[in-house]
Amino acid sequence: MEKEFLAVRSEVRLPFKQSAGQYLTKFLMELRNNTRIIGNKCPKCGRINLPPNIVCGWCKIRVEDKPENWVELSDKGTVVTFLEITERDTDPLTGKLLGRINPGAQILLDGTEAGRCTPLYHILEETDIKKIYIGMRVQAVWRPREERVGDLNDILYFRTSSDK
Amino acid sequence: MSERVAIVGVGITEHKSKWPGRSQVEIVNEAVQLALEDSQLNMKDIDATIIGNMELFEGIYNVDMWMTEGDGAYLKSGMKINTGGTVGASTFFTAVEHAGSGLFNAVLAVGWEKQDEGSSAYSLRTVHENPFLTVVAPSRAGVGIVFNKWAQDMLARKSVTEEQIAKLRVQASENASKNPKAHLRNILTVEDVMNSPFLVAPTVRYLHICPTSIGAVALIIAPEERAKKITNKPVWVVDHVSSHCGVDSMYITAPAGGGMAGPTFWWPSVDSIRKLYKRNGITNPCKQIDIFEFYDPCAWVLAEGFEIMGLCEKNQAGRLIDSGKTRIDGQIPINPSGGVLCTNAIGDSAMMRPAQVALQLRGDAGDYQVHKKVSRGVAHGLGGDFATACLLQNYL
Amino acid sequence: MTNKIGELEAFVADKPFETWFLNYAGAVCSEFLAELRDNKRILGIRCPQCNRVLVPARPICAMCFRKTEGWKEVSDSGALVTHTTVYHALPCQEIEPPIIYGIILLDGADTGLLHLLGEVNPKNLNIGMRFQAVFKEVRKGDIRDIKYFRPVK
Amino acid sequence: MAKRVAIVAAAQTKYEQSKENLSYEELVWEVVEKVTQDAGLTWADRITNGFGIDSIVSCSEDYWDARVICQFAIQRELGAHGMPETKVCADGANAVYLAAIQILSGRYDVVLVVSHRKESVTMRSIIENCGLDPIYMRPLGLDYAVAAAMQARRYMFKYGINEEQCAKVVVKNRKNGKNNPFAQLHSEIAIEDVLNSQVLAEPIKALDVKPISDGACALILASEEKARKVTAKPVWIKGIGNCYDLHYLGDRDLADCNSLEFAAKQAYSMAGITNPKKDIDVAEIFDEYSYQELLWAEGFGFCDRGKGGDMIDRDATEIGGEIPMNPSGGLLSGVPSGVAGMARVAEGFLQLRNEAGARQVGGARTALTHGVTGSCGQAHCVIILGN
Repeated sequence: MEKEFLAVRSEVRLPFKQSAGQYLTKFLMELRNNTRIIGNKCPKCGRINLPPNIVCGWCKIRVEDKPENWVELSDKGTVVTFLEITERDTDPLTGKLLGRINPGAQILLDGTEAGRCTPLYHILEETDIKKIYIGMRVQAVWRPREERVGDLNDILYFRTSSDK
Repeated sequence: MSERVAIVGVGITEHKSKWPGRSQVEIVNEAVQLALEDSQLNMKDIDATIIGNMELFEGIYNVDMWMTEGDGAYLKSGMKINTGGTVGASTFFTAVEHAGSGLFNAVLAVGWEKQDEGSSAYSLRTVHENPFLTVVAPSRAGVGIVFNKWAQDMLARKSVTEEQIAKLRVQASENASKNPKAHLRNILTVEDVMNSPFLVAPTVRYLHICPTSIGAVALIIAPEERAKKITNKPVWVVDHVSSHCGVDSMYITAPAGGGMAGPTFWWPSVDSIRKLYKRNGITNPCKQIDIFEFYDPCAWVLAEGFEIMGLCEKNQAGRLIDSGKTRIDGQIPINPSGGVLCTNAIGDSAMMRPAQVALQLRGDAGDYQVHKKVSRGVAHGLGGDFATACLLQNYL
Repeated sequence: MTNKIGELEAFVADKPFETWFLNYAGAVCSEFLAELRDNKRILGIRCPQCNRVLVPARPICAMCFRKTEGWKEVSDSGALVTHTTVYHALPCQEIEPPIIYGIILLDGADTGLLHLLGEVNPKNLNIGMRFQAVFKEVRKGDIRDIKYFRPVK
Repeated sequence: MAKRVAIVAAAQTKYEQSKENLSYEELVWEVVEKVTQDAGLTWADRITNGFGIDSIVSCSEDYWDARVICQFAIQRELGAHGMPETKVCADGANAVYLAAIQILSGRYDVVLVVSHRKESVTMRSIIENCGLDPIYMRPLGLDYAVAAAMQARRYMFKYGINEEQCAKVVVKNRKNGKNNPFAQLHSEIAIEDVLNSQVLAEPIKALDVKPISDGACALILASEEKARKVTAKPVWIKGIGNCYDLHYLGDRDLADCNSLEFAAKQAYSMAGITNPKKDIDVAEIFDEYSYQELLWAEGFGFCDRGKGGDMIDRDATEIGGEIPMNPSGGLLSGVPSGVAGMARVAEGFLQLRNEAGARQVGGARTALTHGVTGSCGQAHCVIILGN
């Protein structure tokens, strides 16, 4: 007789409250209230944290809450990397498909330099991956004020733009 | 190290994708028994047990507690380590440090994963997820997204072609077919690889990516005097280095792999390999190192690894692949075990690298023993923005 | 940008971690659980070194680091080693409070079995009291195939 | 020990019921910034001459942060760029243990140790349920508190300890906690308050359990040579020991604590301690539940088996008593689990530097600190400090 192997199935539903903390909350409030993307700049090396963070990972020092350390970044930029995930994940408990399917891209916002500012990761309006290329110019499309809740989805997506 | 230490026992279980007949305790126990047999030690001779595992994959909080039912830790010292993809290496290093502290005679390190026990894809995506910043479709593709960035970069600077990557994957499959403990052991063709569907377009295909495996690795590590008594084939752990990138927000940049440090995900590998070479006077790795085990979750990463480890000039990875030098019978054999590409039980993957180097340096690798004479090897580990490297020798 | 760091009321997201796990019992534990289901029998297994009978059965004697071998049926009743009564709901337990847990040393076993206690007033619980297993009607090969232990009448 | 290892600085946040306004990053940076400034040290890659932190040991649990490899979220705050970092998934005392091992091994000279936890963000019972074996114990729905209650019951039965004695532990520790600016709870309570508090799992009542708490703790350890360069008051790690017991709750007699005795024996023998009653001046021990301070005291050899209750009855563990225990107020005054063992070491450090303020034990020269991982004290870690 074939030996029978048993298993115990369990479902874990762990409630979890994640705090955005001070620096990220400020970033999210700017998104929601003013459609502005802000970062903070290390007073020592000048690199920009996006989203803003309490520490500069390079210099290992605190980036203080001083007006000169806050920078407003453009909502236009250039595609650095792009991708299309061909298989979406499902919710492990319900089996429902998750997430949006648009191609994603890492976008270096205007006025920042590669290696000096974290690129922003977002999805693109363009769904045909063959039309996307590195160096492509894009611009944020914001949700209307009443739909903005203070998360990165307050930007609907980045639209291909013709300006250089 | 104030005290020199050596690997004196290696235990590797079979690896497969489903293993309903075994509990985690039994799989861990098997690896430990194999390592004890290999070193001809008894559990009584072991005085500390270091455990490595990604607990959210199987869902056991403080899993070292339950594992005492199979790892022999009862009334012994020990702790549990988790550093992500590198957990096996970090666990091994922790055991090495224990053995080198002068407080222990023999230390056991165990790493395992049983990925049929949970949704590791769901768990894994929490690494990058911040509820305020998540816009990308959460996906089983997981870190495949990272490799896309890696691949696009290599293609842009003409280091490799997709065909060369496929050749590399075929080479890994040929190596794994000779390794009885490997998970994927079927030999692939270049067409198989090039025709497999995309996981992440436009570069990463299913056959570029490592499998999700079940299995365990155990190593026994002992300080010098003890090691010499235990075995006549000790493998000395000469040095170990690890490094984080640690400059970017994981949330936003990680999905695409690469932020302020430029290529976030290979910077730590570059940094740790560079430091390892520098600390040990290695200026010409092709000549000074005989064998490499590189942590290759994706074929593109392995190709990049050739450059990172200094085995070829920048942008020459493709030519090195074509030359055949990295094959089992080549001059600079890399991943003769088949690598992570063919066997990936995450908690043991980074411990498998030094384990495989140790087997090669002892001459005990059987069918996949490299043809050249080997006495010095490098084992690498990778996970998230962290990487590890260690130098092993079969002489002092 | 007048919002001052340190004085903001931070945004907080309620985002549960929700997933499933399927933990395999392995060869020895599967046999123990199947025996509960099929024959309402509680099996122990012996350690060849210390000769203890482990209940519930486990593949390895953790004390001796020896593979266990040799099944031995133990009694479905035994003496209470310790107990507790929980007066609030437990998130991982469906039954309503009070929920009573106990460890019972079954006759013939050398280790205690952890389980729920039932049909007993918590006020009357005493260490050493005799308890007997009550099996569920529908059994699935799970430690919960024993509904609870009740006082031996 | 061939080499000597010292603690050169310690930092704790104030422990609070909820730190909802801070992210993990901000919570961790608070202690990392403070401990590096206190030690006058920075990371080894930030300086051109001299030395700095060359290894990081973090201590957290993926379950509590609901994130796989949760320490990846705090790499910048740990100063991990270009650095080795190892996460210990256990009580914080084990992270201190590993840091000491790393220095003893000669591989590293200066190690930063950091632990954080927010207990307020999730549900403790579910996580602890997941810490029990998934085949035989977890399906029964219990958590560590239920297991602890069974241990308390067994301990009381076997050695005649009573609930009043346990309550006295709470009263003493809450009184001590009043003098600890880091402690969460600053109010004194009476024995009746404890005895009349809501019964959670008999015999454990609401006030017998440590409160839900958020916070972080950090230490810097250094080799003797480096320690002497940064501080005139190093606190030496004299002995370390840790040990596992059996997992399944029915396998061991819960009234005993074999693994603690073993861990203590290791630490004592390293530290050259032959008579702990006499040689230890102050003990900071893991009192997640009130009965544990009594039971662990026995395991440490502070009194004979079953005599933990006598110690509290004759006020031996008060500040000024034979062996003052938890002058900081202990876990019962509010410290998150996981951070707790590291916080015990930090408190021991302050005692031996004579910097413990109103909770100072006069003339303390040797301190015992302690952490527990798992249910019913399955794994213990003991660290002996000396000045």
